[in-house]
Formats: sequence, C-alpha cells, structure tokens
Amino acid sequence: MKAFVALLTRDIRLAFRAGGGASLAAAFFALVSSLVPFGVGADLVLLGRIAGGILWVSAALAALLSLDRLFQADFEDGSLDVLALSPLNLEAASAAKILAHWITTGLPLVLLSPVLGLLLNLPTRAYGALIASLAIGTPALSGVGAIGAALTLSVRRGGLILALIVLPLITPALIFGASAVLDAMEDTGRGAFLFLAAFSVAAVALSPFASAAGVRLNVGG
Amino acid sequence: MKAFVALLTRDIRLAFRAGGGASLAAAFFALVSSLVPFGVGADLVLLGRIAGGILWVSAALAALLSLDRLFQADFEDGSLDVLALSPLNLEAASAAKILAHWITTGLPLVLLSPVLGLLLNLPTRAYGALIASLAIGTPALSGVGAIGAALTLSVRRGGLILALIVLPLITPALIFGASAVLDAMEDTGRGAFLFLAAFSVAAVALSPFASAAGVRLNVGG
Amino acid sequence: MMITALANPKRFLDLSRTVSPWTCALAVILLGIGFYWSLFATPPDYQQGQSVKIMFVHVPAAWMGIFIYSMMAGASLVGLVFRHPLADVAAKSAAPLGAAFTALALLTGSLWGRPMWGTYWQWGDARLVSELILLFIYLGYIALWNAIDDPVRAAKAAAVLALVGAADVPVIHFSVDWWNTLHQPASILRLGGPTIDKAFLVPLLIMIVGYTFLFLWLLLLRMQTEILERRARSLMMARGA
Amino acid sequence: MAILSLVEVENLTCERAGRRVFRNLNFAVASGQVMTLEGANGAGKSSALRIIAGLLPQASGDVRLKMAAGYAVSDGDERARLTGWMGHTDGVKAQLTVEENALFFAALYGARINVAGVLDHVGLKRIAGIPSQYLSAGQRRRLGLARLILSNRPLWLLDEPLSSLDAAGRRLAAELIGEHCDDGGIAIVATHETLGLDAARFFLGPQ
Amino acid sequence: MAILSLVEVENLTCERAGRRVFRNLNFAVASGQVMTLEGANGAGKSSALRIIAGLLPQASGDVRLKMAAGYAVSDGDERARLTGWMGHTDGVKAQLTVEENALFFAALYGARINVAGVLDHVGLKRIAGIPSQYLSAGQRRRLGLARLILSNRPLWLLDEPLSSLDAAGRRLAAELIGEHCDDGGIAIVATHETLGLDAARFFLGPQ
Ligand code: HEM
Ligand SMILES: Nc1ncnc2c1ncn2[C@@H]1O[C@H](COP(=O)(O)OP(=O)(O)OP(=O)(O)O)[C@@H](O)[C@H]1O
Ligand SMILES: Nc1ncnc2c1ncn2[C@@H]1O[C@H](COP(=O)(O)OP(=O)(O)OP(=O)(O)O)[C@@H](O)[C@H]1O
Ligand SMILES: [Mg+2]
Ligand SMILES: [Mg+2]
Repeated sequence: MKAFVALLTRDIRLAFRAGGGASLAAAFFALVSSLVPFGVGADLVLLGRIAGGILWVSAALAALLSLDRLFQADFEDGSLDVLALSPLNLEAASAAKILAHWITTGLPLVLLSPVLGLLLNLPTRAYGALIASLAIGTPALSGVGAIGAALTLSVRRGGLILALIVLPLITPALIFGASAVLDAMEDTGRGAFLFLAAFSVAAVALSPFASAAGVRLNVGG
Repeated sequence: MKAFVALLTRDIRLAFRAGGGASLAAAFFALVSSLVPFGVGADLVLLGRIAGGILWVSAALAALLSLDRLFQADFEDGSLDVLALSPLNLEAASAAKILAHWITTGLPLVLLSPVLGLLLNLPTRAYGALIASLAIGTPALSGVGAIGAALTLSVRRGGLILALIVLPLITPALIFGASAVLDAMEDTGRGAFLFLAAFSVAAVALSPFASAAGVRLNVGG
Repeated sequence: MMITALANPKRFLDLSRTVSPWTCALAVILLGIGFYWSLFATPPDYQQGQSVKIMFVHVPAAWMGIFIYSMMAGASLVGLVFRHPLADVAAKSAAPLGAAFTALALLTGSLWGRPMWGTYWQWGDARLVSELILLFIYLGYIALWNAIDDPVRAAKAAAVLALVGAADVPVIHFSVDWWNTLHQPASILRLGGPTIDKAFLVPLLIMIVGYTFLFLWLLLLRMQTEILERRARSLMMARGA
Repeated sequence: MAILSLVEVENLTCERAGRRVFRNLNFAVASGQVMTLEGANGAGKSSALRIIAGLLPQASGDVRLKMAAGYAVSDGDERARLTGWMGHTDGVKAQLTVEENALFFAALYGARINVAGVLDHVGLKRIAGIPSQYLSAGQRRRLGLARLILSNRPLWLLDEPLSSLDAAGRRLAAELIGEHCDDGGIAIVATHETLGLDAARFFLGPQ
Repeated sequence: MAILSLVEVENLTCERAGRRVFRNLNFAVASGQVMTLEGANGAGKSSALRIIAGLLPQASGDVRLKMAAGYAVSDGDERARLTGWMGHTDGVKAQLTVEENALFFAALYGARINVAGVLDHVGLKRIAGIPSQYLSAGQRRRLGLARLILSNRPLWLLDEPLSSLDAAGRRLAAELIGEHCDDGGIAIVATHETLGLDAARFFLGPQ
C-alpha cells in the first residue's frame, strides 16, 4: 500500500514537473474548447448542442497527448525494470499509474467542465449530465489509453500508432458520453449514461491487468 | 546536399519503421474524419460545411501527435549531438527534419483529402480549394510544430505543454485554411487563401532558424 | 550609464526599491482620479448609455495586454542578443501581468459586447479571436518557463517563443482594418488623430497612464522577487557544487 | 532481508528476437559468494542477468533460488522480489531531485533504512537537493548504488556496475558488494573489468 | 581530414544551470598526442569535452584549434566541424539496422571510406543486418567507434570510450586512437580507466 501511494504521488509529481500539472491541463482544455468553434463555425445554438462532444473530444486529446508519459518514459530510463522488480506487482503499479494519469488529465477536466460549458453555451439543464458523464467516463480514457501505451512500449515515439490503437477503443466512451449530455438537454432518457457507466467500469477493471501484461511483454527487452 | 538528403531519407524511413508511415497517417485521418460525425451528428449539409475545418483539425492533430518524433527521439539517443557536430549546419538539419515530417504527416493528408472530402459530403466546387489549402498550409504546421518541439526538448514527455505552445501559433493556419474552403463553397473571395499562403511562407521560412536555435540551446545539456 | 547601472542586478534592486513606492503612489492617484472622473463625471454616451463606462476599464486593459507583450518580445530580443540578465527577468516577470490584463480585456469586452452587439462572444471575429490567442500565447510562455528548471536554458527557450509569438500582435491591432469585424476600428491611435469625444478622451488617457504605472509597480515588485529567488537558488546550487 | 542459500542455474538457454544467444548454461552461486559473469560483447551477459531476475523469460532451463528456510523459488515473478538490480540504466527520474528519487525508492521497497545516511554513503549528500537531470554519469550511477542498498534484497544482479564510476566510486561499489556478501547475500556481476574482490568467474563463450 | 597542429584551452570556465563546474582550465594538446582527462565524478570532464566540441557554450575563456595551415579556429560552430565525437550515448537509431546506421553516418560525413570494411574492423560485420535495437551495450558502442572512423575528423573527443567494451573492444579502441594520433590527429579522452596508450594526463580537480 505504501509502495502504491509512493508510485502514485511520484507520477503526479512528475506530471506537475513536466510543466504545471493541473493548471497546464486546464489551459489545454480551455484552448481546445475555444479552438473547436473555429472549425465548426460560430452558431451558438449549434455550439451548445455539441458542447458535450467537444469536451469529450478534448478529454480524449489530453489523454492521447500525455499517454507516452504513462509507461514510455519509465521504460526508457530504466524505471520500468525497477518497478517490475519491486514489491508492488505490475498490476498494482499499472493501477497506480492509471490513477495518477486520470488525476492529472481527467480530473481537471471534470472540475473545469462547468466553466467550459459556459464558454460553449451549454444549456443550463445539461450541466449535471456533463459533469457526471465526464466524472464517470474519463477514467475509462486513462485505462484504455494505458493498455495502448503498454502495448506500444517498444515502438519508440509511436504517437500516431498509439492514437490509432487507442482511438477506436475509446470511441464508445466518446459516443455514450456525448449522447448522455444530449439526452439531458432533450430529456430523452438515460440509456447512454448506463452504457457509459458499464463501459467505464469494464475498462477500468480490465486495464491494470491488460497493461501489466503489455509491460511484462516489453520489459524483457 | 548529400548530407541533407541522407538525413531526410533517414527520417522518412524512421517514420515508416515506427509503424507504417504514410499508411498509418492515412488510417489516422480516416479515423478522425469518421469520428467527427459522431460528435456533430449526422446532418449531411452541416457536415459538408465543416468538412474543411475537420480536415484542418485532423492535420493539426496528426502533426501534434508526431511532433515528439521530430527532435526528442534524436535528443535522447544522442543523434542530436551527432547532427550538431556534422557538416550539415543545424538550420539545414532542421529543414530536412521538417520536410520529412511534412512528407509523412502533411502530404498523405493532401493526397487523401479528396477521398475524405467525399466521406464528409464536401460540395463538389470546394474540392480544389480543399486540396490547395491543405497543400499550401500543412507545411506551416510542420514548421511551427518543429519550433515548439525544439523549444521543449529538455522537458521530458511534455506532450501537453508542446500542444499549449504550438496550438495558438498554428491557429491562424487553421482559421485561414478552413475559411478558404468555405469561401470556395460560397464564392466569397480569396482573402483567406492569400493570408494562408502568407502565413505558411513566413512560418516555413522562419522555422528552420527558430528550431535550430531551440536545438542549439538544448543540445548543451 | 543607465544601461550599465541596470545591468547589475544589485544596483537594479537598490534602484527599484526607491522607485517602486513612487510608481505605486502614482498608480493609486491616477487610477483614483481616473475612476472617479470616468464613472461619475462623464456624460452617458448618446448611443451607448451608461455601458460606455466599461470602456475605461476595457480599452486600457486591452492596450496593456498588447503593450506588455511587445515589451516582453523586446526584452527577449535584448536577452538573446546581448545576454542582458535583467532582460530575462523582466520578460518573465511581465508575462503573468500581461496575461491578467489580456484576460481582463476579454472579460470586460464580452461584458460590454452583450449590450452593444447582443452577444458576449462572436467566434470568427478576428479581433476577439486574436486577443484570445494572445492570452494562450501568454499561457504557453508562462508554462514553458515553469517547465524548464534550468533558468539559463528556460530564458533562452522562452525568449525564442516570445519572438515567434510576436507575430500575433500586429494581427490583433490591425485585425479591425483587415477584416470586417463587429469590433470598432481604431478611434484613438490612428492616422489623423483621435475621433473620440474629448469628454471621454481625457479620463481615458488618465486611466491608461494609471494602468501603466500599476503595471510598472507590479513589474518592479515581481522582478525584485525573481532576482531574490534566483539568488536563493544559486546559493542552494552552489552548496552542491 | 530474506536469506538465500544458493542460486542455481540449470541448462539455461536464451533466445532473443528469435535468435539463440546462449544455451545450456549451468552454474551455482552460494550464500556469501560473488560471481563475475564475463565474456565478449554480445555473449549474453545482460540477457542472462535479465533472465535470472525474472525480467526476461528463458527459452528453456531453470533458475532456482534456494532459501535458507528450506524451500526453493523458481517462478520468475517471485525471483523478481528477491532481486536487487543495477542495469545499464539507473531508473532515475530526471525531473525529481536526488533526494526525491531516493525517498521514492525507499518507499517503494518499504525500506527502514535512513535515506540521508545512504545518500551520504554513496557520496551524494551534498547534491541531494538538485534535480537529477543535472547529474553527471557517475553521480547517476551512484544514485543507482543507493537504490541497490535501499532495496535490501538478498540477490544482487549487477550489469557493469563500475561503468562511469571514478576510482573512489569503484572502491565504494566493490566495498558494498563485499559487505553484501559478508552479510550472507549473493552477487552476480556482469563486467569487463576487475572488481578487486575475491570472486568466482564464469565465462560466457561465443556460440 | 584537415590537419590540426594544436588544441589550446585557455582560462576555460564552465557553468551549468547557473552553477560553476570548473574554472580557469588551461592545457594544450599537440598534433599526434593523446590526452586523458581524469577526475572525480562530477568534476566536469564531460562538460569540458562538450565545450571543446562547441556543443556547450563556455562561461568564459577560450578554446582554439590551431590548424597546420596557419590559421586558428575558435568559433564553437567551426570547432564542431573538426570534431569526432563519442559521448555517453552513441547516436544509434534503434529502428535502423547496423548497416543502415553506418551508411547514414557515411553519407552525413560525406565519407569516402568503405562502410562494410569499417563495420568489419569494429567487429560488427556478422550482425550488420540486424536492427540496432537488438544490439548489446558493447555492440552499440562499437557502432559508435565505426561512426568515429567514418567522421574522419582531426580532433577526437571521447567520453569514456571503453565503457561496455570487452577486452578485444578495448584493445580495438586503443588501437584506433593510437592510429589516429599517428596520422597526426589529436585525441582527448575522458576516462576513469587506463587506456593502455602513451598519453598525457590532465586532472580536473574539485572546485
Ligand atoms: C470580448 C470582446 C472584446 C475583445 C476581445 C476586445 C479587444 C480589444 C482590443 C485587443 C483592443 C485594443 C486594440 C488595439 O488598439 O490594438 C480593444 C480596443 C477597444 N475596444 Fe474592444 N474588445 C472587445 C469588445 C469590445 C466592445 C463590445 C466594445 C464597444 C462597443 C469595444 C470597444 C473598444 C474600443 C473603443 C477600443 C479602443 C479602440 C482604439 O482606439 O484603438 N470592445 N478591444
Ligand atoms: N545537463 C546538465 N545541467 C546542469 N548541470 C549539469 C548537467 N550535466 C552535468 N551537470 C553538472 O555539472 C557537473 C559536471 O558534470 P559532468 O557530467 O561534466 O561531470 P563528469 O566529470 O563527466 O562526471 P562523471 O565522471 O560522473 O561522468 C556535475 O556537478 C553535474 O551535476
Ligand atoms: N532487446 C533485444 N532484442 C533482441 N536481441 C537482443 C536484445 N538485446 C540484446 N540482444 C541480442 O542478444 C545477444 C546478447 O546480448 P546481451 O546484451 O545479453 O550481451 P552482453 O553479453 O551483455 O554484451 P555486452 O558486453 O555488449 O553488454 C546479442 O547478440 C544481442 O544482439
Ligand atoms: Mg550487456
Ligand atoms: Mg561524464
């Protein structure tokens, strides 16, 4: 347990050292949320409709852009060997890393989402759903991302290949998450919410095992 | 010149080895372009309107996700020292790397854009503008991206900070590029095109020098 | 004489300690007069009514955002070319202030936009968007400083970034002329003299000067802290040498 | 520290990326002994150490750690828990200070040893507060030695531990290995240099 | 290969991250000479080499390369073009094969030397076709030696060139350095080991 906490705090600290941590993540979300309207156009009603989608995409992006911090850095500087030989088993180590990743990329988004919703003109009645869906769903992004990161460990700088592996796998979360927000806007049930929760639980439960397997595969090299 | 070509082909080859190269980039573009309709909804007319924006955002994403391949990998394995001591000056080396980056991420998008336009229901009269704007503008993404990558060299795994630096700087290209496509659709002049071209020329001309400066200040470490 | 005197951080500390109370006092007085004048002693605009008073906060803040960035870029150039140690300190210390003024301009601008244009925000408006980009460039600049813990290297990297980002400044200023925007074109800083009514111009100018002194005061404070922090750091590092 | 009485390697064969590196390796090292693993570049020293540590699966053969308590451990994951490791890289996080790195190692291993004392012992006390990014090659290696001490494991597997170390560092490393074995530990050291210790030598021949 | 008659270091002072590493270093190495740079971990050997190579700017002082043709080079960027470098890392791309790496180096330096012959000379001929990712530490170091030969530069700056090399590799490295100097080259070698060559020695003391 002490080792778990040590690894968790170390990873969080590293995220902060690599430039600002949570405030950096916050700036990133604000940036992406304000860039999307360029592409989509300036129609405010439309913007409000797709606000959920935009924030979900931002979350996916932040996850993607910071995934290589998850295992790759540790692989290259030998820390992954150290972890593989530590009293912590690789499953627990992966779990700690996934949690740290979520705390530094997912959680800031959840906390910031009301503000970003305002920026994107999200209708008032959808705020609850926005926050809840992000809170429930973003851990799945970190979890699935970790699996991809572990599997592509030995591909140096495999940014695109990682994206190609991870994006299709997290699409369900993006779709359910965005629809959950839409549903709340239009009062069309809670189906998406349930699917999102189920997906997230499954992804989070599975990911430490799958990513530990990926790490084990690569750490031999 | 021979050294320039050697570095160029090496970097292209490395991009291919790191998982598929151009076909990987192509798959990535197809993936992003097919994900967006989920977020935005299936309205075909709307989709056609924002097609230019979507493709421009995909290009920016592909550039961002592969930026750390540009200098960081070379920094860590000592290749950047070798380059700094080679007969090629760092400006030329940066130019070769930027060109290689464009060939492996920008060019595939240009070539693929007609197909993706079809997928996104782009109106026929806008194809010329789409292809031309991407062809003119994507080099700027690689160029500005290289500056950001060079400056953040010593920040290990600075994925998010890199995004935070690069995205604001490339926003003009995104805006002008997307508007150029819109202009072609609505016959509203060619102003955006000219601005895009000016921005791109300036960015491409400046980037080898700025990124060489970034490399130089980090290679001491 | 001035330059060589300032080049020495210690002399700078002494000098700025004597100067900063004066800048503070001037800022307080000017802003006091400016606020009173602009809020209570100006007539409501015949078009805009009372909401014109936002102008006295908005315009100086917007100007400061741009002015500070230009200053930062200038200092960065000096730092890169002449390796002047204080130039880096000045640029680093100015950035958060510039970001704050820019954020204030965005905030007051959109509050003003509601009564004037019927919307808080208009995507696609070149001035608004470029101002937002300016804010993000500030944030990226600050983040880069924070991310690199070697101050020598951080200073150079941030300076290159500041110079590259400087391209945004003219775009912001001229955006109103180049594109058809909601935002009104220049009415003060323009060829042919200001087109704004004297009753507004004088308090506005007072506010602008007041903002400038406020900035100078805060800048001096931040630079003092930064220099002391660097000293503490090099003492710490020297112990390890 | 659990007590180990013997490390036994039996008919060990290693393949990497489909290529056979060595085959039918046999040796045993008893409690209190140092063994150096020598051989040409590419002979498979690092690979052998990775297999013994449980990091790399062997193609065939066995590695058994016989415990003083009587039972034997042959599962890779369990071997990993008994191994103190020093590889080519030191597992040092560049963004953390020397002390933060050491404290992390201590917490990870649940070490009950005084961290400041260990840093002093490996000669890093004076620079405990600086970011590890700024360490010289040998200073980083010394931090690796500190980790080794903090791990408090009975079996030490060291891959060229002397590289980058200065004369004092080499003496320190040899001393640490000696003390470790005097305490009943075992050390297997892949190296091209002489340790300056009384050690058994094993040669990995070319295949 | 341009011909160098003297490397002169005068009052060289080095600062890294705002910390003084060494100050007022003075030495000169003439054509045909080897000089080893010795000193404790963290004394600044690697930093000194980086400065001489022009990779790292000095805080003060001068480095001058006097050419046989009479003129002297003191600009960092120009020094870089005269330097053959072997640092802690070898600049080998993991995804390329050994041969691809070597061919790239040859093209980069515009070398007119037979690449296959060089690979044979450093003992990598047999594995020229395998991805460099699979190289052992010493094999990678040998590829670094190959690069050094291909660079064909008059001034060699080597940072612990013997590390990871086996006995034959060490002999090879020493031989290469010897031949280089016999051809009128200059070599400055930071090392904690003995090269087995007739070399001037310079100690970098602690500050
Ligand atoms: C979010 C919305 C807004 C933003 C981001 C914004 C931004 C700016 C900026 C950057 C400037 C300084 C430009 C320069 O001189 O280079 C400026 C000046 C000014 N703004 Fe705004 N503004 C906003 C809304 C408004 C509104 C709603 C009004 C009133 C209708 C307004 C009136 C002015 C005036 C009168 C000036 C001084 C112009 C001059 O003389 O140059 N702004 N604004
Ligand atoms: N990248 C860097 N940034 C800041 N300081 C550094 C950096 N690299 C090294 N230093 C510091 O400079 C000093 C000299 O380091 P250098 O690597 O030159 O030593 P060295 O003599 O090569 O040591 P070693 O024998 O361990 O290789 C050390 O105190 C180190 O902490
Ligand atoms: N990650 C890897 N994947 C595939 N093959 C590898 C890998 N690492 C090493 N090899 C191969 O395995 C063989 C043994 O390598 P190893 O690193 O164990 O040698 P070594 O004895 O430690 O050599 P050195 O003295 O150079 O360190 C070499 O032929 C090498 O090419
Ligand atoms: Mg080895
Ligand atoms: Mg060194």
